[in-house]
Amino acid sequence: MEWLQQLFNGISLGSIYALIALGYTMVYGIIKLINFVHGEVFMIGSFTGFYAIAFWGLGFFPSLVLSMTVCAVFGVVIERVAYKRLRNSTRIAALITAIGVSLFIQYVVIYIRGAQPEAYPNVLPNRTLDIFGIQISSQSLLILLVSVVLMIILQFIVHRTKIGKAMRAVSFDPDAAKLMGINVNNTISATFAIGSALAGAAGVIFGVYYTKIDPLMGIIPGLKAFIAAVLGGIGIIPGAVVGGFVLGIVETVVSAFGFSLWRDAAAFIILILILIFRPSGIFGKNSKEKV
Amino acid sequence: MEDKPILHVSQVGINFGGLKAVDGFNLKLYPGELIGLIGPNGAGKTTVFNLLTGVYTPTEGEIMLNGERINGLAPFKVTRKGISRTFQNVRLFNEQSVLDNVKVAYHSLARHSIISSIFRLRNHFIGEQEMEAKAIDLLKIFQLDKVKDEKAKNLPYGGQRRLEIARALAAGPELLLLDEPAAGMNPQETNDLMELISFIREQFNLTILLIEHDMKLVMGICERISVLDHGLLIAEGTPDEVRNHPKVIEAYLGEEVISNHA
Amino acid sequence: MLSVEEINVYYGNIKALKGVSLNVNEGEIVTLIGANGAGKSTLLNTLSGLLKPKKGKIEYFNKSIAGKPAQDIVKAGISHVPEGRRVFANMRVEENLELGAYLRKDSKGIREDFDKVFELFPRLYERKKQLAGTLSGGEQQMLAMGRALMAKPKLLLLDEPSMGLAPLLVKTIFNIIEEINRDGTTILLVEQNAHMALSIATRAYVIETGSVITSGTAEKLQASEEIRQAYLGG
Amino acid sequence: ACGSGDSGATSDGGGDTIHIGVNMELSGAVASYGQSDTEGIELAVEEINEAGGIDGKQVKVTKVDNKSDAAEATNAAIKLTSQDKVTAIIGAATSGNTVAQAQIANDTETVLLSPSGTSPNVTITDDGTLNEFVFRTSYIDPFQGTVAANFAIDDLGIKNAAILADNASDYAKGLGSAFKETFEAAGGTVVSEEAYVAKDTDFRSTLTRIQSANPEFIFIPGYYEEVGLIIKQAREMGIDVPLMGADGWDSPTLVELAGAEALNNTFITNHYSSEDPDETIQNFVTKFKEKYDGASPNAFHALGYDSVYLLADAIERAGSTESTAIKDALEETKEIKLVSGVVTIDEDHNPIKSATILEYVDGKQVFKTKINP
Amino acid sequence: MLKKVNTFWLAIILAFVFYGVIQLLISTAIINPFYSNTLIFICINIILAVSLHLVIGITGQFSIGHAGFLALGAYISAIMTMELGMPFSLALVAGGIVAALAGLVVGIPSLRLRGDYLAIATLGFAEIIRIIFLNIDYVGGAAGMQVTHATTWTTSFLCLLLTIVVIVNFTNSRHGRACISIRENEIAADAMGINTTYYKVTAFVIGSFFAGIAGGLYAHNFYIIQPVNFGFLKSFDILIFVVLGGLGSLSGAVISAILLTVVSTFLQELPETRMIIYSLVLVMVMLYRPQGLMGTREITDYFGKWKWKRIKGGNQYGG
Ligand SMILES: Nc1ncnc2c1ncn2[C@@H]1O[C@H](COP(=O)(O)OP(=O)(O)OP(=O)(O)O)[C@@H](O)[C@H]1O
Ligand SMILES: Nc1ncnc2c1ncn2[C@@H]1O[C@H](COP(=O)(O)OP(=O)(O)OP(=O)(O)O)[C@@H](O)[C@H]1O
Ligand SMILES: [Mg+2]
Ligand SMILES: [Mg+2]
Repeated sequence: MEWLQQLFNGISLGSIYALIALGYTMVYGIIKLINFVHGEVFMIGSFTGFYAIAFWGLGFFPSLVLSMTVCAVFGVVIERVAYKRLRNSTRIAALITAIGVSLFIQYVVIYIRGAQPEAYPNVLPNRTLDIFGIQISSQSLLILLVSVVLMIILQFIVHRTKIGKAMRAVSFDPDAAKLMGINVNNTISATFAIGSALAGAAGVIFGVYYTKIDPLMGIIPGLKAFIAAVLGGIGIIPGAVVGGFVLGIVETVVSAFGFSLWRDAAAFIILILILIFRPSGIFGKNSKEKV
Repeated sequence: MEDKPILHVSQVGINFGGLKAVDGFNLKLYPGELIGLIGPNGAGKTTVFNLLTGVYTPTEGEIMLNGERINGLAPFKVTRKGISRTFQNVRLFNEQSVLDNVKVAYHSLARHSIISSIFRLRNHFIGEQEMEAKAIDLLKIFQLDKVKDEKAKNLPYGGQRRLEIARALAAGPELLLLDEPAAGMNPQETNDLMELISFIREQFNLTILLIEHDMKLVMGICERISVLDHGLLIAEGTPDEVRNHPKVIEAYLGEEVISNHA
Repeated sequence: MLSVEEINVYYGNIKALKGVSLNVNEGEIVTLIGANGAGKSTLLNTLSGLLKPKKGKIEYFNKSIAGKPAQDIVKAGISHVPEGRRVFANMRVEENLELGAYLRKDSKGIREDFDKVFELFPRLYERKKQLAGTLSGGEQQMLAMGRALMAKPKLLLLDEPSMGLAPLLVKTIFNIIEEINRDGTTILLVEQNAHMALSIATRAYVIETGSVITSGTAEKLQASEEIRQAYLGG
Repeated sequence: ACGSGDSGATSDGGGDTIHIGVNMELSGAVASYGQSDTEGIELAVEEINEAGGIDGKQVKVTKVDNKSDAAEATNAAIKLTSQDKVTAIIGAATSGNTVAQAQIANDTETVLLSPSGTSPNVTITDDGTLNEFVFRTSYIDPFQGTVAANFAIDDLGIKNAAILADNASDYAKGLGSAFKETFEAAGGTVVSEEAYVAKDTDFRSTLTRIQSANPEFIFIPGYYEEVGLIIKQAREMGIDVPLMGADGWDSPTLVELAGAEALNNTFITNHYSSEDPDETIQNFVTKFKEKYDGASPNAFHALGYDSVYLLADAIERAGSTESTAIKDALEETKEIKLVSGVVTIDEDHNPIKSATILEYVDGKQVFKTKINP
Repeated sequence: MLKKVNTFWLAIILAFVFYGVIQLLISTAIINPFYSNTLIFICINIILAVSLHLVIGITGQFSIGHAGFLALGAYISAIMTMELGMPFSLALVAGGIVAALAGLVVGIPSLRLRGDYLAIATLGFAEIIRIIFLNIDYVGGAAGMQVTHATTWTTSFLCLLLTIVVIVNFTNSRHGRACISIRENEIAADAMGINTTYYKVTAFVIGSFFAGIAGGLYAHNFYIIQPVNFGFLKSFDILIFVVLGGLGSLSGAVISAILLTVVSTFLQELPETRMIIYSLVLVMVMLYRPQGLMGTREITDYFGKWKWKRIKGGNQYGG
């Protein structure tokens, strides 16, 4: 029973990672940028939700929508201000910019409100269900559901809709995409809007589920989501979700064996092992460059 | 033709997923020959080069270089054994100077160790100077010595193509593989290229295998031609034989193409 | 339908086009020939909006399109098959073609054009589910052309469509170009294969280090001794 | 107004300000602790200056950010001592970053006072020698651990306990091992010992493990940021045994994080209780709320605040800003009444003060008992 | 050839003159401890930047876990001096060697992984190293290890000089060119007979050796080492030096290490806005000079032809 419980613990942890990794992988897939700012957008989303709930008394769903909207706009602004100029530069320059922007956001927030944590109000009833002797909180079920549904929606958007095809075209060759009549700027903005809205949603859900939020909260989940995305194969939407689950379960199992201190190390070891055998992640096509 | 073949490819094949890109390919090259490999787009010509140079490992068959089996050997080892190549789409070391591009290819001919370079021992200077001198001589042949300090990416397209051949030569091959060397050149430039190829063959004692769609070039300088289609060898022989081979006309040349000399 | 007047185009500080003028009339095949690095691709890229001219006028049906974003130019009916194919390597062949019709709304017409493209290039039909990146060079060229046709252009800009193609295919491609042209598409063709290009073109421009050095009817240029020497290999 | 002072040891000889350096974690991983300490410090300095300063001299503060990084802390200490020539340094919030400055404090003979560095080796080096110029305001880790163990056995009648400690913090580890030692020595059994790493958010798998060991009591040394979540998650999972921690829990945020209900049946050892009607304490709480928009102070705020008064008291008694004099005065500190208790400095430069045990009842800290050292 | 040797020694002599002047200023207390400590910190950061430059800038292997090697060097050397009573110099070398061995291990996945996948793997290695130290009580776990001060201007300068000489000399030889060719086009490098595996691993080994040396200097300069000091944000700091300076430019890495260390040190005065200013500087530089301060150029390229170029074997593109 303990093991079943642990497995479920792992899945619920993993679904949080998956939720954040979705937006990550989305942006990565289109502009090939390891968008470190994603963690900060997530944080902004969380705080937006917090203020909406705690000070304006909005309910869960209105706050969620508000936070997604704020983050979508925020993401587009970041892209336009910080990344657009760098489209034709090396990716590593864009990465450093992303790190810079991410520090900037963290410390502007700290400057404004200090570094102390904030506790999320209880907006969603949380019932603990006892199923076959394992304790399942209704909130973790919700998160699981949300990540899977979002994954399906995203997968549909990217592969079936016109805007999705435009995104993929832009990701491969922006100039050729322009020649198809695709508005590259708008497509990239749309990508950021969607990815950031996802981060915003993740931020609110995270806040509700884990209660504690603070200006530096984006760093670790951001990193974990990045790992999850890589694990699944960066840019691949189902990969992000599976990567998130794998990571969550690995971490939980390691803790369950009593090695909680080695948890992050174990996560990385698994990551490296998987990469050695599947150098482009679990779902990544090991596409050697065609010579 | 009585010599032993320098390269002996027998029954080589490779699959990509379900696709048999090359199937039961045979080829014998004798020292000093200049052979053409032609065929429709997607026939598997570049794939043959990739198999010969170790980029892909054949799923079947055998590749013998001077009597030694080389299938599956890492590309750099194949190069050291004496095969070097150019690429269908130019692959230069863009940010390096023209001179350095060539020096890189002389790498395995030099002997000075990391230690002697780090501590600037005598060997380092001797080795580096030798490389530099050789590289400059080679660039002169290709009329690139004037631009030796330019970055490779700043060369005009024709210059890049020539540099790629020069670089391949610097690796010291017995067998040189050229993948569409005339692509993107106008007829006049192609004429110059033909002369250049003949010249280096003499100068460096090379055996050359080349892929090309420009029939003027292929028919003009190749002694024998192999024709691939759908991964299979469909014809082999002298330019005249191949030109009139019905299968080749059907699959590749089309009617009355020669009069048009594309 | 298209007239270009005195345009200058720069890459940073490098002046790649120096006061180029030309015009294309409806129904024509106009070809641009010139050595490597002459600026032919630069010109096409400017026409299709990938590059912006620093100076000069570009008019299409008497409306200025100089410096307009590429998507507006595509919408106006100019399609560009870029040098080096530029297919979307990580997408299927059919998805590439769909993207060609990105701005079109008439799903029936699109379907018809799909069939037409597959008729022109049966090889693409065989490979429609394959990722474009794993096609051979020639197959990719066909795809690039097919993709441009999906936009149903009035003016098609072709940048070295015969590069790297087997002789049979070169012939096919040129036949297709003529066919497209017969169907009412005007064509501006950049070619290294000057023989072929001049044989199907109505008029031609010769471009050298960023300037037009001569122009005229295709026959006239084919007959010129200088041109033969410089571009047709004697 | 910097005086001569060739070695940087003395300064402000006859000036009218006292220059104090604050070397804190204002950014980086533990910025929230450094910021809290600093807010406490600033409040105290403001009060002192408004009340006319120390011996009539205004206190001037130079804050330096050490980015939660030992190297930067060293750098900052060197800057404060050699550039700014401060009279004393208050900092850092955590033990490691304080240790990183200890050598410099000794070498330049500058008093270094850490508000919240609780590891024993802040004042006593690894090889057992005393850091002459280093002091602290908080009590050291083993003390609270011992107090908690005794309380669990004597007052709660616990026989077997589990420990869940923050392994990334020497504070928590120190508390955990002291608790274990005392608890086992008194006949109790530690049935499960688990650890987590600061900044974790999900403790369910570890809690599941603890749960299966069936402890009657869980000791959770750590900081409120994680502890709040641990308590919340533990209660959700149906773990309803008493939980206990130490001053690291003390923050109003803990109540918000865990929820008032989950906090029932939990205990902490602390320096003081903000509910304590004692005048010093209530005065502090009111002033703090006034200055910081109604925010409630946590233990770090109180310790930062106390550090300034501890130092001010020593300077006053020394009657000089000469650093050896201040150091001597600090060593002789006796029964000074601070927010965090009545403090006497012992020969190891650690404060001797009583620990208060508080129970959380419906989100309020309720005074339980006071244990003297 | 003789001339080349001479200019090499000339540069070395100049470097020692610079060293001597600074040393004099330090011992006469004209440079106060704050400045001399900043100088040492700058040396350490330059060593880190230059060693990572070899891996990323020259060989093109996207490694973002340099702090792991720094940690290894720091801990190993601290164990040597504090626990085993070895002399500092020996400890430095030992730190370097152990880090180099780790570089060998980390180099191996680099054979299979590319780009971002390699990046995350190297980051993972660094975190693993950090977590190992976090869990070893022998080195104090989270509380860290106290280390006596031993790093001086002299030691850090000598290490810095050694690092630069070795990496410059390596870069400007056939070996360095081989590494650059891997960065430029791995397939072509392979086809030209370069053993890409060997050179990628070599770059990792040399790079991590010097990061290890930097670790030893670091540990013995800052009194205490703790696992938290070697997190991935530290790796990012080093990465920032390299990219901000200009990928592929050694002098760029040096300049930006100096610049950022100085900026960061002086921003201590503005604790509240420090990180905001720092990150703004970072973003602005990247936006307006995405190729980095120096691009791929070397400072010597601006000096005309007479000086370093000679030492570098007449090659201006190599660095
Ligand atoms: N890595 C690969 N994965 C999948 N298919 C491949 C791969 N490499 C080549 N192919 C397929 O193998 C076939 C042969 O390709 P190849 O590049 O050898 O053709 P080619 O004869 O050189 O043609 P071209 O003249 O156009 O260059 C093509 O159909 C191509 O799609
Ligand atoms: N992105 C660029 N940056 C800088 N210079 C460029 C760039 N693209 C082209 N050039 C330069 O502009 C000039 C014209 O190039 P363009 O590609 O238009 O020539 P082209 O006539 O199409 O040649 P080709 O036959 O080789 O395709 C050349 O000198 C080229 O080096
Ligand atoms: Mg090919
Ligand atoms: Mg062109």
